[in-house]
Amino acid sequence: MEINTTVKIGKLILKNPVMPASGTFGYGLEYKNFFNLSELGAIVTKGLSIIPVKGNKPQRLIETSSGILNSIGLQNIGVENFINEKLPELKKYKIPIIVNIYGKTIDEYIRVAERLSEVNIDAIEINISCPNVKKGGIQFASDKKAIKKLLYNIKKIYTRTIIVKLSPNINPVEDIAILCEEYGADSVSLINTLQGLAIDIIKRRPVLSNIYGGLSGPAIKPIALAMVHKVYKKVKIPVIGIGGIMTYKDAIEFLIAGATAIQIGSANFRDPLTCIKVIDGIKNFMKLNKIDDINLLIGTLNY
Amino acid sequence: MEINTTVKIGKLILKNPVMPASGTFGYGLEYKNFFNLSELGAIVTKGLSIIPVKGNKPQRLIETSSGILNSIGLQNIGVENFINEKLPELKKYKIPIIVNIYGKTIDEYIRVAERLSEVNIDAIEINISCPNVKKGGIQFASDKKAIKKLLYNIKKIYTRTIIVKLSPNINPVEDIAILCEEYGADSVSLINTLQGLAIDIIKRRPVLSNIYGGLSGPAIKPIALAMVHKVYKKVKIPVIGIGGIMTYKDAIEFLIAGATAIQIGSANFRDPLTCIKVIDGIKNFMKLNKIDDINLLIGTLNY
Amino acid sequence: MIFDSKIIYNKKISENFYHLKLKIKKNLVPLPGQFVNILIDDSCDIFLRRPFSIFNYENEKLEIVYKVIGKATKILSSKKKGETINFLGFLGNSYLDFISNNDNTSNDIILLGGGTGIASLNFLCQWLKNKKYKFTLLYGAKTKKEIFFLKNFKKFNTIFTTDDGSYGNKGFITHYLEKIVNNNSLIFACGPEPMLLTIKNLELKNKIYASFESYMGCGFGVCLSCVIKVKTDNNGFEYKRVCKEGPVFDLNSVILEKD
Amino acid sequence: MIFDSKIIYNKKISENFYHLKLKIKKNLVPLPGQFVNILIDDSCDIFLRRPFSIFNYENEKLEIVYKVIGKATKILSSKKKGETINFLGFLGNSYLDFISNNDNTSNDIILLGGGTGIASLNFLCQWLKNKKYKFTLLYGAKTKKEIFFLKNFKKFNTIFTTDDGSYGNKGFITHYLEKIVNNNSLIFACGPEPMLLTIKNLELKNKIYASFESYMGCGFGVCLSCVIKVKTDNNGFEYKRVCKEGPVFDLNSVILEKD
Ligand SMILES: Cc1cc2nc3c(=O)[nH]c(=O)nc-3n(C[C@H](O)[C@H](O)[C@H](O)COP(=O)(O)OP(=O)(O)OC[C@H]3O[C@@H](n4cnc5c(N)ncnc54)[C@H](O)[C@@H]3O)c2cc1C
Ligand SMILES: Cc1cc2nc3c(=O)[nH]c(=O)nc-3n(C[C@H](O)[C@H](O)[C@H](O)COP(=O)(O)OP(=O)(O)OC[C@H]3O[C@@H](n4cnc5c(N)ncnc54)[C@H](O)[C@@H]3O)c2cc1C
Ligand SMILES: Cc1cc2nc3c(=O)[nH]c(=O)nc-3n(C[C@H](O)[C@H](O)[C@H](O)COP(=O)(O)O)c2cc1C
Ligand SMILES: Cc1cc2nc3c(=O)[nH]c(=O)nc-3n(C[C@H](O)[C@H](O)[C@H](O)COP(=O)(O)O)c2cc1C
Ligand code: FES
Ligand code: FES
Repeated sequence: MEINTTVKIGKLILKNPVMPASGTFGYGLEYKNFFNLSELGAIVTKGLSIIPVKGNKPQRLIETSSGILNSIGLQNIGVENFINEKLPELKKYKIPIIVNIYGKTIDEYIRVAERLSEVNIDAIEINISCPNVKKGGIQFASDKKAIKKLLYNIKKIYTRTIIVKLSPNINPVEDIAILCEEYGADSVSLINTLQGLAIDIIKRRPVLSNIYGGLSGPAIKPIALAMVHKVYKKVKIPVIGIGGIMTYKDAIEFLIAGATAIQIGSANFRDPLTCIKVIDGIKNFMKLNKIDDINLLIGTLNY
Repeated sequence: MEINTTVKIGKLILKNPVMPASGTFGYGLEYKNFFNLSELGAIVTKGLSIIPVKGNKPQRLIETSSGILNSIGLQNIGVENFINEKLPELKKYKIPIIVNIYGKTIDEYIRVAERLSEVNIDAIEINISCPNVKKGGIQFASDKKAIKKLLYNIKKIYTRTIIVKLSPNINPVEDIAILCEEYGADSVSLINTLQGLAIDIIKRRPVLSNIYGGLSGPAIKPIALAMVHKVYKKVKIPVIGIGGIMTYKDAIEFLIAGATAIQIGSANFRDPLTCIKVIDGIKNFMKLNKIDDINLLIGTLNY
Repeated sequence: MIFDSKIIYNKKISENFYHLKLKIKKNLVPLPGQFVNILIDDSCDIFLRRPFSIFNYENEKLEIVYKVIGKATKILSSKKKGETINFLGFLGNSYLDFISNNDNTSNDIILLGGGTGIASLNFLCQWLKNKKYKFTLLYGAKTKKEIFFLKNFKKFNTIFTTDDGSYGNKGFITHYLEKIVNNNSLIFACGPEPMLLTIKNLELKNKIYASFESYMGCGFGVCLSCVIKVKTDNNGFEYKRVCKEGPVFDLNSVILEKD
Repeated sequence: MIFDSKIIYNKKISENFYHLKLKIKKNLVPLPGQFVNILIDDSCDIFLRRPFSIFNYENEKLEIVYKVIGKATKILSSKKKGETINFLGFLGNSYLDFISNNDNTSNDIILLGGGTGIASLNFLCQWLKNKKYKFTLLYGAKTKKEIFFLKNFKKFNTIFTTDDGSYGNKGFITHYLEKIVNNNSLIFACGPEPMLLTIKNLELKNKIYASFESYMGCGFGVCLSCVIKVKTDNNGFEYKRVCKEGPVFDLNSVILEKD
């Protein structure tokens, strides 16, 4: 049986709906020892900022029940180094490159997007789960005015595909998704990590030096799936589903819930082949169940 | 070493800070075959409404990674049957009885509280994670006006301890906690379950007949702990910590984060002796670490 | 009650079916129809216990028979002799709640079982045999392969049927039920819901008691996840707990999904 | 690279210490100082892999030595001969990156190890011995009980010290380091951070390379959880990955927690 796994996100065409989630795939190249990167639907980079960022003091990560809590602090090499040192090699894989971006101020976001508009990448994913320094550290994710301004300005300078990555810590997440659609985002991706805490009971200190961290992994899958489905019902732009995906079954749950594509995060740490196994698993599932086009799965939840 | 594990929640005195979470302990009596109920800090009943409620169609529960998703639909025998059939036997155990209550309208909440004010129970825990029928199904938890009205009226008729149980689906949860404090709640307990979804990929239907369910269990512990700590920093009334507690270590994390007492939910299903084991574990921990008063642990997180 | 019991053996008895035997130290005796709720693993990955009917109990030895269908049963099948199994028991009501003393003279008792449902009926057969009741067992399976403990069941008055005729009669057991039932027959059934629905649709006048399965959160009555619809007098229904008021219910009082 | 390797044995060698030997089929050879990242369990309860230094590699057989300290190492210790272990390897840099060809003529090499840190140094000892380098191993432990593979380490030029004097010299190895070090000594260390700090505080002029441990999310450079502070030219610092740029760093370039 011929099966079609191609999906569209804005102007992007993905040959399959599976990509890594930002921050769990480095700048892509670290995985080339494990598999052929051109098999992926797309590559999503670690979050990039206008200048390099050192990140938080360790301890930055801790295992929790069926998940991990992290506060890496968005350490990255900066957009300029990415363009010079990583992009040329990444381009060789001939698959869409999505660059995750963030800033501490609206202006910083705009500057990263501007710089990226000058090079050959396919999409930007705007991470709005970041503290807005100018607003005293309130997350952009909860600041509707800031999001509007962000999108309005980025649209003017960046004309390829724009994805906004939503925070699950803001409720209701649908409202922010609707806002993004209204202000011209081509897609929304969700969820980023959920705020969490772990405590060392002997030292009576947070395990992570940054106190709070972000929870990810299979533990959060049901929460992510609910949010994806709720957003899917409210917007017309494609939704990218993220959160706790470990197997092709998880991925298909997200597709049925309404995700046009999915991202795999923490699972890559456990098994660096996860993305590839999920792609194969989806194809097998489609064959077994005689579904010849993946678009016939997307958003088909009956209730 | 003599150790003191007594804590105070409003007018309630608990000989230890451990109690079961509502909805996971029935009306208390189902556990008497497993252990002596008088060992508990208190008993918390299944959520009671003014008239008996049938609950949702099955399937009502599904296991997830390190957790469970449920949509029981608040099935209960109603406050009158509870008073007649369960309360007399429960009273024999000579420990505080906390009755969890809910309603579909503000008036229903008030009527349950009023009826309970006439009998000998020690506290009510008001579950505000319920759809407000009059407001078209919006949760009370997100409706500040409704919460004010609820508390204002209940305070007038119910003069013993009032605990408000907060929903983690509303953000920021601190705002609601502050509101409850301001309107006279003696304590807040958190968290209730997080909204989640699970999908049967063959039938393409939600696994739970109610579509969405509430996620609980160890999976949510880091999220619950973060919320408890954030609320603790903002209010003066005692906080009751709930979410994913399985062992005494988990319980102590919550105490250090700022909880004066804790509730154990889903873990009771896995091991009906969990509450007792946690009580013993806390005492041993205190002895080993030479902490002679549990109040010296509460809210001692350094950072 | 919570048990920590040593495994005497845990044997594969046919494709995907296992037979687990445990040593019981506590002074507590189960009744036919009751079940146990097993803690599968220390890891929280399998958060809930898993319920299994009692296949037999004799001389402080408890037996269950289970089919490997998912991750919990797979892990269970890897447990070895000498390891300890933690379970809650003995849970639920019993078939015996519906058998009166004069049933062994006035009635023919008919038992119908399919799939893993046969497990709880075996224990009932043993009991009926010991008490010298007259009974017939109708044992249905898809193929001969899926019939386990053939020899054991041959000891009783058993009619075998397989969907494909590879052993015993060909066809469905409900068909043979119609053939042998009489006005006095007292009927017990345990099997998949479609089988129970077919029995119900025969609209027999007899008393029929069936054992139900449902998704269980606790197994001892506190979570209210395992409920099924049971008719009430006023033409309405209420939700009853399979783990507490059940698993054995009067079949005609239960409102099945596809009713 | 991802390996699926059969266990040749997994033996208890002293209180809480185990020795695991695996059959390697792939055509890939590890270097002293490198490590593997082991998938402990199918269950997601232990979500992350766990890193372990390579204790030895010979004839397609890989060895690690580990201490049981928590849930992952406990499960690892229960694995039996014939079972398969999935791991990523061979990860990180190597001590050899800091040894030049003329070190075997011009220098005395000193190795210091404590606790499980001795594991990676053993592999280095084997290599140095094969290549006929001159070296001394300082092996420190709390008590005689915590010294493992005593016989093995006796083969090398080893000075043993125990905190309580129950074997070898009494005291800390850093004390003996001061005694034997000379201007040309090239030093390699692996052990708990307090030991490394003490060495650093001796303010020796020698080149000292130490292997670090840190909490690892991935082990292959993508999560940025395992970083430590490394000095930069401009008097500042940058975070470097223990799993990728490390685990072996120039000790004096690393800013330790309590520095
Ligand atoms: C009262 C009762 C008695 C039973 N007796 C037997 C028996 O004697 N022999 C036998 O082989 N099986 C019996 N079962 C079924 C058995 O419990 C399931 O096969 C087992 O739980 C499957 O677990 P799993 O992880 O391998 O499968 P999973 O992959 O987790 O699930 C597969 C299916 O198993 C069932 N299941 C899973 N978890 C539960 C749960 N917590 N409660 C109830 N059902 C669940 C569901 O139908 C689910 O769709 C009985 C069930 C009940 C309710
Ligand atoms: C490069 C490297 C090499 C190592 N080599 C050895 C060795 O040869 N022999 C040996 O016995 N041990 C070695 N360790 C330590 C070993 O990884 C831990 O003992 C093990 O992870 C403990 O797991 P646990 O679940 O049993 O303990 P847990 O109860 O989970 O944790 C106890 C402690 O183990 C450490 N730990 C837990 N998870 C991780 C993780 N993902 N990454 C790093 N550390 C963790 C932490 O310090 C933690 O506080 C090495 C660690 C690193 C980073
Ligand atoms: C270690 C780590 C680093 C992350 N870094 C980023 C980041 O830089 N930008 C971003 O948008 N999301 C980041 N995330 C969030 C993930 O992309 C993803 O949204 C989240 O982990 C949920 O997916 P998962 O459950 O599959 O891991 C990070 C997650 C982890 C675990
Ligand atoms: C099956 C089930 C039923 C519940 N019913 C109620 C309820 O009636 N009222 C209520 O306030 N909370 C109810 N809860 C929420 C729990 O009291 C608790 O807040 C939540 O499960 C988180 O704690 P845990 O992770 O320890 O389970 C229920 C939870 C479960 C799992
Ligand atoms: S399984 Fe919990 S009430 Fe029946
Ligand atoms: S452990 Fe992930 S980068 Fe080092």
